[in-house]
Amino acid sequence: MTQYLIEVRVKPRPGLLDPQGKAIHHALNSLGWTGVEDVRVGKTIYIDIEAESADEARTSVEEMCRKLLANPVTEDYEVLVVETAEGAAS
Amino acid sequence: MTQYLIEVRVKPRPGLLDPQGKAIHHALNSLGWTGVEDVRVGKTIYIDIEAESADEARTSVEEMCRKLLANPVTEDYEVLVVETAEGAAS
Amino acid sequence: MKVAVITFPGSNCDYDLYKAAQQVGGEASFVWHRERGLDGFDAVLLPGGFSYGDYLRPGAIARMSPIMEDVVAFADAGGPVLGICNGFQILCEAGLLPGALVRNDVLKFQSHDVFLKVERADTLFTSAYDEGQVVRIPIAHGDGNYEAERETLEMLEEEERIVFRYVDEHGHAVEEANPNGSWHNIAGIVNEAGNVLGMMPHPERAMEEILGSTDGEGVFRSMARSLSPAAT
Amino acid sequence: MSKAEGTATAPPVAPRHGDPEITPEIVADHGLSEEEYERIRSVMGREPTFTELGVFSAMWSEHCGYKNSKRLLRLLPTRAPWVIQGPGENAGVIDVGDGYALAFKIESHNHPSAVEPYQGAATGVGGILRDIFTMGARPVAVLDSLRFGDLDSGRVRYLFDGVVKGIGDYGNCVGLPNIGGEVVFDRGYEGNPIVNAMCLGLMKREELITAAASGVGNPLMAVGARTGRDGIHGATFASEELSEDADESSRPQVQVGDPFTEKLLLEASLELIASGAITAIQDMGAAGITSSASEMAGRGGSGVEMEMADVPVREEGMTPYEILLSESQERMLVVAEKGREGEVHRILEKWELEAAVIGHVTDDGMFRVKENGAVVADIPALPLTEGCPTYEREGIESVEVLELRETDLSEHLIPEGDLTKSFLLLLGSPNVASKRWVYRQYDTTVRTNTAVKPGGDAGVIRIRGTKRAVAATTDCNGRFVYLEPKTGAMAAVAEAARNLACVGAVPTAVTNNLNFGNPLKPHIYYQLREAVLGMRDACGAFETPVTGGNVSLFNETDGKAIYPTPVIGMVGIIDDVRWITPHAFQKPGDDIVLLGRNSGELGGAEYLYVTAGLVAGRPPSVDLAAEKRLQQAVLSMIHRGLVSSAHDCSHGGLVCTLAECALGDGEHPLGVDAELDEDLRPVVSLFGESQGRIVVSCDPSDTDAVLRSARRHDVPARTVGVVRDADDGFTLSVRDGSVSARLDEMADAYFQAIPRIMDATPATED
Ligand SMILES: Nc1ncnc2c1ncn2[C@@H]1O[C@H](COP(=O)(O)OP(=O)(O)O)[C@@H](O)[C@H]1O
Ligand SMILES: [Mg+2]
Repeated sequence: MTQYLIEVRVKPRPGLLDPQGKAIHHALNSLGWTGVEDVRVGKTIYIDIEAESADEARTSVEEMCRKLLANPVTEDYEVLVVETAEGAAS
Repeated sequence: MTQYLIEVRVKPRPGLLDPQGKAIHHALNSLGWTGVEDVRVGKTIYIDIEAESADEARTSVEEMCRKLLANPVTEDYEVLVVETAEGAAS
Repeated sequence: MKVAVITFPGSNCDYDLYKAAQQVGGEASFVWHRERGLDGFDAVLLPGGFSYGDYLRPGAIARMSPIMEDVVAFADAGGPVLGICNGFQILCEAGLLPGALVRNDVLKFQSHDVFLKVERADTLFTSAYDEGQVVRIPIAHGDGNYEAERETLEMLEEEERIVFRYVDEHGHAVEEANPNGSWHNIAGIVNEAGNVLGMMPHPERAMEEILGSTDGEGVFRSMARSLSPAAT
Repeated sequence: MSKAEGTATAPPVAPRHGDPEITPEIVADHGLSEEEYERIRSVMGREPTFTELGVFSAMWSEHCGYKNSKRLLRLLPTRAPWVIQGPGENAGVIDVGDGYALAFKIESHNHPSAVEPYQGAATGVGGILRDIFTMGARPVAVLDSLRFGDLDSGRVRYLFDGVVKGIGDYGNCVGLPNIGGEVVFDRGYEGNPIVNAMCLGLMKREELITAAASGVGNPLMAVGARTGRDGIHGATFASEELSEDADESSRPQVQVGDPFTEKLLLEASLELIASGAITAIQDMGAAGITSSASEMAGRGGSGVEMEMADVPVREEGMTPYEILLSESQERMLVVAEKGREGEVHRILEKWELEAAVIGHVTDDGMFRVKENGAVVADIPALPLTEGCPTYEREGIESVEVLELRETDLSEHLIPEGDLTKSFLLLLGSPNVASKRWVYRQYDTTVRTNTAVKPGGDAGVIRIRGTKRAVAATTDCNGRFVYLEPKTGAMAAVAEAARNLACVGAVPTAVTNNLNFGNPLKPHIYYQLREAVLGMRDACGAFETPVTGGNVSLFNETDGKAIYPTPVIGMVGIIDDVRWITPHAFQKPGDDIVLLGRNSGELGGAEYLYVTAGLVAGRPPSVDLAAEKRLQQAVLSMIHRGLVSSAHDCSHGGLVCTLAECALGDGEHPLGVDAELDEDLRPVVSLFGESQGRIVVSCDPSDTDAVLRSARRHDVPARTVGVVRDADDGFTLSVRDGSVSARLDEMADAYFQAIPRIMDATPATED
């Protein structure tokens, strides 16, 4: 068993209103950062998981996404295997 | 002026509690993913910004972080220049 | 007592505070967050609600409002500032109070009455209470979990700056009485000088029998008493 | 009016480049029948353009056009001296005295919530709030009426969890107290949840404003959020041509709510109305700009002309079709007074809201849409809003239901195991158990007017500066309606009125939400018709006219319809806040008096569902006259200060009602020692759900007065026991049986049932 750090990046789906991004964008503009064209907010979930292989780790996290971590209707997600206990990986 | 896509990754500071991460960890375990050792939840803010250079873009976003985007008491942050209108960058 | 109730976009307890101040004989006026200047006011109230929708972090965007410069100046000059719920969050974001309020540990909005112990009856916000008095006041928040670095937390205890604590009926600060996971059951704290109070519970919602409790009135009567002896 | 009808046909409009040919397929894809399409052609006097077809399909949809329900709705009583605004506006309005008027309305978001529970429910709340403040009223409270499948399914828990969070987050952020509602769990709603939200708003009578476009030349302004590609209907294959970029993902199936923007809209709208700078304002709800603009034109008997290029959009390259049909949230359409646009802009700018002039009011009765100057739609407004064909369908009761109703329940009369077990089982059934897990996620005290919070028989909001208060409740037992639609609907109205009477309010008016299956099926249309007839009779008997509501049809999954669920939202008036009465027992030593009679009915009872998974039998009968007498009796007792508590008897039968009176909100439980000598089987006595019963408690010195008052109102009444200390426990004995339990085990069953399920097992999406 090796330990993997997996990153799940969850983003609001394109076309959907992102009220939080909108509010931050508005705030940045009124604070004088006029160069800001758009702001979107997503969440990133960092998971330490024990698995036989990077693939196994990825597969189970992908299932977690479908079941729990991401909302298929409003969010897109991406699963990245960032590093193993031994160091950086795919 | 070029357009840059900047990614701000905001994470709960180590040591401070992360109720969301804790809850997800608990949920995953009780759904049978016993291999999960730890879960932390952060947010990622995607900013499209007009700037003269990648460095300029980075600098102003770093200022946004200090002023608004992250709370130094509870959060750490990291600023990544992901891509320019022309394509991937540092 | 002339009090300013600051209204931010998304504030929704501003009117309740306005009424509370009036009930104790105060003279209240709303100050829109884009206005400037707080001259002539004896106290400043930051209301509860969801300024800017609590987007990004509760209070994070509101604290950038123009009026906040004046609030900070007002506080630095020793003027009394009371922040309730979102107001407390704004005060922390603005650095007028230490620490931060993060998501309730239960991850659910908590709306119900709680018991609070008045740990300090010698502040200008609590003089109408007895030290150790247990009061019943509603809470309604999703981010009331008080957080700070260890040193800060210990300093707060050391300097006795914890004014309200969540307790059970009998005044014990037990875990079951803690609705949000706040460190040491913190419900409200003051700044070092004692002129800035932030609290999550809503005393302005406990001012009349018909609303279920009058225990919150003490906060406003205390202020009225110390700011305009004539008023009460 | 006459002018509008005068323009029988529409001037020619050149087809817009890129729009698809109109083929029978496209027409069908727009949910229009051949007859309806013919009707459109005769209205237009020509073939409609693609854009025009989209507009018709939206306005003549079930949601906006009430094709299958309008004729039935006409049967409902809608008038009374205190009704200021009946059906036809954004919300109904009644007079509540002291110069105040109450606007109230219920609306459904069933389908969106089934797709995405959190956003679906949240945007449902947003929509109903806008219906209230566009009348000029300040929203003061919300209620939510919810139904889901059984909680043993992970998907159901996911829906339940998300819907509650969505309703909470939205209402909490806007700053409205939730004062009540219902939550029902039954396999009949599996996969097809019901999410109905009700809102109450207060205003000074003179502040009432209605949504009729008037004043030729007055500018039409789009206010609030930008228009995106949210919830656009229309044929999917046609959608390819809809937008320059054919990226499907940019056409989301759900709308995302922004309660923060809603709060700004609310404040800005009330300020606009007060300023007098506007003549009309309406929510861009279902069918967006299309319905708001055409309804305004229709109501005003005038016309409108709009330029799509001037509509603030969220995305590039949106076509007129998309802009007209978008259902993006938190948008309003405002008719400003010509020359006062500046004022309007100033107010909106203060609230940091966007606004754009997108057109103006005309006098030619046409609904005209331009794109960069070129006309793309030109439709007679009145036929568009009023001309939707309406249908009377065939209705036949299903044999299946008929058989269920005739089921012989005698075998269930013999309790398997002991009665106390069944009692605790019932107390812990999510349908009977405390809904605290739900309403503790809702702000109930903001605005400092909440006199009775969720948990009682009805929520109560006091009217500051007066002695008065308004009470509100939502009710419906879908099982009863399923088993016998007319009786069930009457029961829903009766229970609502009873709940109001119990808190000390005089039942005054009704809004309703008809949640049904597919009305094209005879047995569903039968349910719909019978339910409306039941509502008509009951609302007539209680003098509670229907001032509005909403219809949600086609609530089916895999051809299986939900229970017919006509949710009744009823409001009542309390002239003196001192009359407000709690449902829980107040002090040991008080006598417990039962008003009304158990008619020995077990049909449709929760007991059958919990012990045998059965929904069968004849639902409890409803004697409207007796109900009315009962409500008047309890009201006069309350007004005379005779009773310490009053609680309506419903889910779980008398024993559960007594348990609720004993437990209260859990803080100061009290004991009960009661005996019921009815000539009925124990199960029926304890768990039967006969209508028309109220449990009151009173100081022994008042008991005689209470009994006499009941007699004077010709209401059966008898003392059934006394309130005791919690330590004395809870006992109710009936003929050949008894139930007795400790308060702590009861409290555990009652308060922990839902938390135990929801907090233990994570709610997953599949
Ligand atoms: N079940 C009903 N009973 C009485 N009136 C109804 C019912 N359903 C809808 N109405 C009325 O029809 C009008 C249009 O309904 P609806 O389209 O739901 O309003 P909105 O456009 O605000 O959603 C409203 O005035 C509403 O009150
Ligand atoms: Mg509407």
